[in-house]
Amino acid sequence: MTDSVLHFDRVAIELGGRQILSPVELTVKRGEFVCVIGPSGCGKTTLLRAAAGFVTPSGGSVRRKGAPITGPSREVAFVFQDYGRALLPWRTVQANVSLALEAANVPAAERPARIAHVLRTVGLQAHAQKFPAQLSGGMQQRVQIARCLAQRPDVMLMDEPFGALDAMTRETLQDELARLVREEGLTVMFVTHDLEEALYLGDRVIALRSNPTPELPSLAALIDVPLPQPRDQLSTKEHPEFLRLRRELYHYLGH
Amino acid sequence: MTDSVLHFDRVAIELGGRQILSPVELTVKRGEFVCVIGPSGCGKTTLLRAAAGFVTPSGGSVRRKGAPITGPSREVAFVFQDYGRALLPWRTVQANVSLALEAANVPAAERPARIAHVLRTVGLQAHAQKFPAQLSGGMQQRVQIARCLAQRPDVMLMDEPFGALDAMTRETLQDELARLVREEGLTVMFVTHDLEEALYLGDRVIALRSNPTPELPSLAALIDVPLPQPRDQLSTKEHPEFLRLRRELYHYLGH
Amino acid sequence: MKNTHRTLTAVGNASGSVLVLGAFIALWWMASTSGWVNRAFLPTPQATLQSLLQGLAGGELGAYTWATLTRMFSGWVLASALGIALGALIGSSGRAREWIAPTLEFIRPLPASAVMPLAIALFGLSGGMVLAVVAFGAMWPVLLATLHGLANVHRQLREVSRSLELSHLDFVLKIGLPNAMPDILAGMRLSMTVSLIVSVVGEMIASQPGLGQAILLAARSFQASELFAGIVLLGAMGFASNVVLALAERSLLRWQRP
Amino acid sequence: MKSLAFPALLIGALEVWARTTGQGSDAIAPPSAALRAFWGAAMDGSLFQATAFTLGTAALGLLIGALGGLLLGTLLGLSRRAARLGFLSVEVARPIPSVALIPLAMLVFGFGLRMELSVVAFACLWPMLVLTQAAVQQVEPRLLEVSRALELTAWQRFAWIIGPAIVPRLFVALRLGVAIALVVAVTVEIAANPHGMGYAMMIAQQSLDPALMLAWLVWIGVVGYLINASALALQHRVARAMGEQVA
Amino acid sequence: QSTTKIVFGYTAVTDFASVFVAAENGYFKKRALDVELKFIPINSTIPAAVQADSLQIGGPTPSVFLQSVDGGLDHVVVAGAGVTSKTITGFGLVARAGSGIRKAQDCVGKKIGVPGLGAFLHVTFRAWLKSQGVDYTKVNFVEAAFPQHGDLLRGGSVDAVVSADPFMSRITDTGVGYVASYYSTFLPENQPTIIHVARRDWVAKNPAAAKSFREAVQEAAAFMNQPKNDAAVRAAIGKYIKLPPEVIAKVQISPPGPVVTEKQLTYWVDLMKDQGMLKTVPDVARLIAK
Ligand SMILES: Nc1ncnc2c1ncn2[C@@H]1O[C@H](COP(=O)(O)OP(=O)(O)OP(=O)(O)O)[C@@H](O)[C@H]1O
Ligand SMILES: Nc1ncnc2c1ncn2[C@@H]1O[C@H](COP(=O)(O)OP(=O)(O)OP(=O)(O)O)[C@@H](O)[C@H]1O
Ligand SMILES: [Mg+2]
Ligand SMILES: [Mg+2]
Repeated sequence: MTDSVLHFDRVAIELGGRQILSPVELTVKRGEFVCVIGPSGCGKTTLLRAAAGFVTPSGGSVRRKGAPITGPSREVAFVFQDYGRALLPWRTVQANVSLALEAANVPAAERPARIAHVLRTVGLQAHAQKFPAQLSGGMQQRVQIARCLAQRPDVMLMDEPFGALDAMTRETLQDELARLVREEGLTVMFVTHDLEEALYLGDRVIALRSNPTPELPSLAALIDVPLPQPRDQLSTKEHPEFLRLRRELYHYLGH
Repeated sequence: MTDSVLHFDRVAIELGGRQILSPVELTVKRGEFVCVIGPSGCGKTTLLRAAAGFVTPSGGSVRRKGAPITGPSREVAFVFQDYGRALLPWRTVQANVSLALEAANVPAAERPARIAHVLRTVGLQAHAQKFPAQLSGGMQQRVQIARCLAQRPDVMLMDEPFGALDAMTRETLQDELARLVREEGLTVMFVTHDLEEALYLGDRVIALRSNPTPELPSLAALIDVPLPQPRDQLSTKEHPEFLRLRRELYHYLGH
Repeated sequence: MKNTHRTLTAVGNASGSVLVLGAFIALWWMASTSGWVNRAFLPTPQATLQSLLQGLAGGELGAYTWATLTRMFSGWVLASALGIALGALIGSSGRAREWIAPTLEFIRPLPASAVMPLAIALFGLSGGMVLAVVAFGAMWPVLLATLHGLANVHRQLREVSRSLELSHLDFVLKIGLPNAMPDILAGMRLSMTVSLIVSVVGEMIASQPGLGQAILLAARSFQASELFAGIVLLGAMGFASNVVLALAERSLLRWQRP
Repeated sequence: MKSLAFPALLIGALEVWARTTGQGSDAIAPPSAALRAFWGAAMDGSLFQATAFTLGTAALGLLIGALGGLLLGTLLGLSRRAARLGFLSVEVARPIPSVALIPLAMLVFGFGLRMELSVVAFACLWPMLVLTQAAVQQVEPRLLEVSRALELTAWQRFAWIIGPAIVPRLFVALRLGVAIALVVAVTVEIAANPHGMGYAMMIAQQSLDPALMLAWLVWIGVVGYLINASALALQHRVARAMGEQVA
Repeated sequence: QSTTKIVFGYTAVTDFASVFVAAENGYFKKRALDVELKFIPINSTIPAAVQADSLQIGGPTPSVFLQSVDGGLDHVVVAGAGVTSKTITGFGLVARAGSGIRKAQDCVGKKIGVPGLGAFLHVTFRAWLKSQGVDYTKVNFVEAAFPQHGDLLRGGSVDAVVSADPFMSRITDTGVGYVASYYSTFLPENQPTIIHVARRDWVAKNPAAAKSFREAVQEAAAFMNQPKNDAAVRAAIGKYIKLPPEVIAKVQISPPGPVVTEKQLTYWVDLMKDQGMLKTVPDVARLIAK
């Protein structure tokens, strides 16, 4: 399994004395796009945090490229759900993005061009000089995404990254993300509440369940999405397979 | 116009020297449900903040029940977009909800029942004793909604209140909210990015535009939603009028 | 138009501020002239002003003020540098915390007035010794603020730094200290005052020329108006230096309330 | 153990210095002699009496000063107008060294508790004010909006929102305040008030007993250290009760 | 007859011996005075304490007293403690070994430590310099407490100190310095070194108590003047000034001067005016309680 980028090896997690995730077994391959869905509070964020090395599983282990994860790495970017708190309030938009470049010791001369580029990608070129407190919620979220893109990671762990974005901005960023995965072999784990988004972006979708028991483990379903690549906002979403999968997922989620 | 609850009288707003909202003229009637949509950063939050009295318009005025707004009132509840920051981190879930009751001088004896009731409404009865830091994003958002419900306001100003919720929880809360509006005459202004949500909940939907000019003012569209009440997750969303309006809105948003 | 408006409000604020101070001075005037407090200890504002002008005209008071000012300022710069550096060290390294924090906590409550005789015995009666005591005495607000700011970086920012694999130093420089900045600046404002106070105490005890000695001699010879002239000068000095600091603070903390 | 390395080194150096170069000094004695002197003071009870007086006065003075600072600081932190109006007066009064007020306090109150209290309270007022003001200005603006939306009264806003939010920073202020109160109390006793630890130290100095003087000095440090340690312990307890959101 | 309560403030000098003796021998008690002796570390705080009624009577040096009067305090002299004497070699100018200071002229341009700027030793030392034809403004005076004198000389921070026993003899014993001049022996005799003062309104209200206090001190002075009582006097001193016994046994005791005259005060007024320490000329006659 040389192309396994992330491997969840019977990962179980306890928080505050409660079992949040019962053993999860999952392998994510290079260039794969895995979407995670599930009810509020079921442990999606927790799963991603384990993949990033922020929490240590109480059982099992997470491996990246075969080696057990001991802590966060710069090759793994994390887009936090709570975007407001993930930015440095004392740095402007561009300086916030710059942080990722500084961390990677990118020479100062190269930074402006790279910053400008990612800011254009997320549509914030006009707001480079603003402080986070001067931005709308969706703009803050995009700054965070820009920082993660600037990091040029191998793996992106994205926790509801497009949650605060309007439909149009969201679609633009979805397509941009899909392009990066295709062209640069980026591996993505992507938490979302939007079933259509999960199906549109994912090669696979995993559904988690709240309050797992040995009989009903965390991993409620693991669905392959055999839709053709590259996908397209209009045709893909009208594809019969898309509609079928959407209905299927809808039922998994308790309807 | 005795039943005008909120009246935006040529409201214009400047922030940081930039014109965010060009004159907006709008009347919201008692029991009405108005949804606000628009691209990220167009001023939806700002419009709601003006309605709540957190910002003073640079031009025009907002009137509530005929009187100009001088500041926030307990009769108006505000659900903030950045839920993580709007909770008191040192209070448990139930104590956070209790804040609204304490503010309204509800006798201590009555509080537990009312708290339990709103927590049940948002599905957090099992987490009453947790601190915000121990909750998932969606759960924090629901605590905030619970606090606003406990407040028993006349007007609810909701800024992407269901943004971090999974489809099922979201639908439950949508229906709960619609019921409150119908049964208790609650008036709601509701910002969302989800067109379907806007159409499903709203009596009217207003679409805002970024960077308004005198020729292209902030208020890009004002659409009546003549769908029958009460609405229903299945039938309403398949109603031909629903689908037509959805397409119409989709175009307003730049597609 | 907007500019004139802004200037007008600024003038309004300044005059309001002056009025409040004027009210306090009026209170002082009433207390001293009505004889609630013996004139030998609380002189009238007029007498104070007269002593002040006389002292300044004689040139002596001006020289003292300058001496104290330079002592305070160099002590403050030293104290701030020392406080931030030690605070960053202790706040970010468990080992440093184990080795030196308890010693510092032990030294902290020792009054300069009690330590000074010891310092004089060990290091002699020199300006350098006083400066060291000033720097040492005034660094605590900055040190504690730095510690607090470092310890209270929001969990999520910590995780951002971990996921970017920021080096320890980078974390301190780019996240820890900026996060502590509002606290550090408040600490530095305090530190400036403490530095002035310890300078004055140092001048009193270690017999160095300056306002402290002038005040001490005035107090000892029961020249209340001269004592108060010194105090007024100290107040003016503290005020002037704090205005500068407040301006710096406003531009450094622009992000807080944009 | 490691924490004792530096003090041990210092004490060792002092012992050597006092027994060689510094022999015959009237200001410094070897630490070993100081220990013996300390034992004597502990046995005859003067230690505890003096410590109790100084600590009691420092605590009471701190309480008064802290309450004033808390009140004023909150006011100035919340209202920009109050901050602007008060700025001049606060900044002019703040740098007045408390020692310069000793003669005045002495005249008004004479020897004893009240004069020391007044000077200690004055000295503690300003740091508490500045730090409270800074802390209040850093309260999450969103929470202040919540309090406005709920139309909380000024008192409720303070008790429910601002108070708890500034608790972590107040502990910093408290720890500073404790040291300042102790320092000023001892200074007042050294300079004028014939009570407490500072006075005891002065007596030791004037009766040519540098060992006892050093013992007092170290004892003051120890007392301060213990108080600080208990303030830290309290801080951790409070933090835990508040959901551990403070470090 | 009811007793009058008096809190009396003293400092750690032997000039207060007459008061100690009066207290020990019951001279106060037999005059219906209940005198509580309170040790005050710093002489210059005494007038303020008297003004605040923390002390009813206190013993400042004449210079402190006159400056307090100059500053506006309405105090009067009730009695006197010690006076100067040519036989006293208990204080003097101590120079650092190797400094070469021998006479007044040598002090020019040097750094000299005094226990208090403007205090007794400083004023009298300047008076001596002047009497020797030396311009004292050319001497660099710094303030340093007695116990530090030895260390400062050793460290070279100062060239000489104006010190007093027992510190003086400790310095000479260790060889750090030598006595350059017992300058006090050049000063006029029988000038007060410490005087007992009280608030004028207190004296007006308690004329009998003030008078009794003076009489008690006078009786004690008579007791002290008898050489056979030396041991008892030293015991009384040892009780109130906590000095090592060997120091008490050796220390020189200033002769008592229980009654202060206008002439004596005038000496001080002139001295201080000469050194620019007074703003106004006090009416000496009004300053002494009858
Ligand atoms: N520090 C903690 N202590 C105790 N319990 C915690 C802690 N952090 C999270 N939890 C619990 O773990 C569960 C899963 O949280 P998680 O944040 O992973 O949910 P989620 O699936 O991301 O939900 P959402 O969609 O609402 O963000 C929640 O029930 C939460 O209460
Ligand atoms: N304090 C401020 N100073 C300057 N500009 C501000 C400030 N607050 C908001 N803005 C600007 O106002 C505009 C509107 O912000 P607002 O938060 O109302 O947007 P929004 O429609 O709610 O967007 P989103 O959907 O992303 O939350 C943004 O372009 C933002 O940059
Ligand atoms: Mg989550
Ligand atoms: Mg918004």
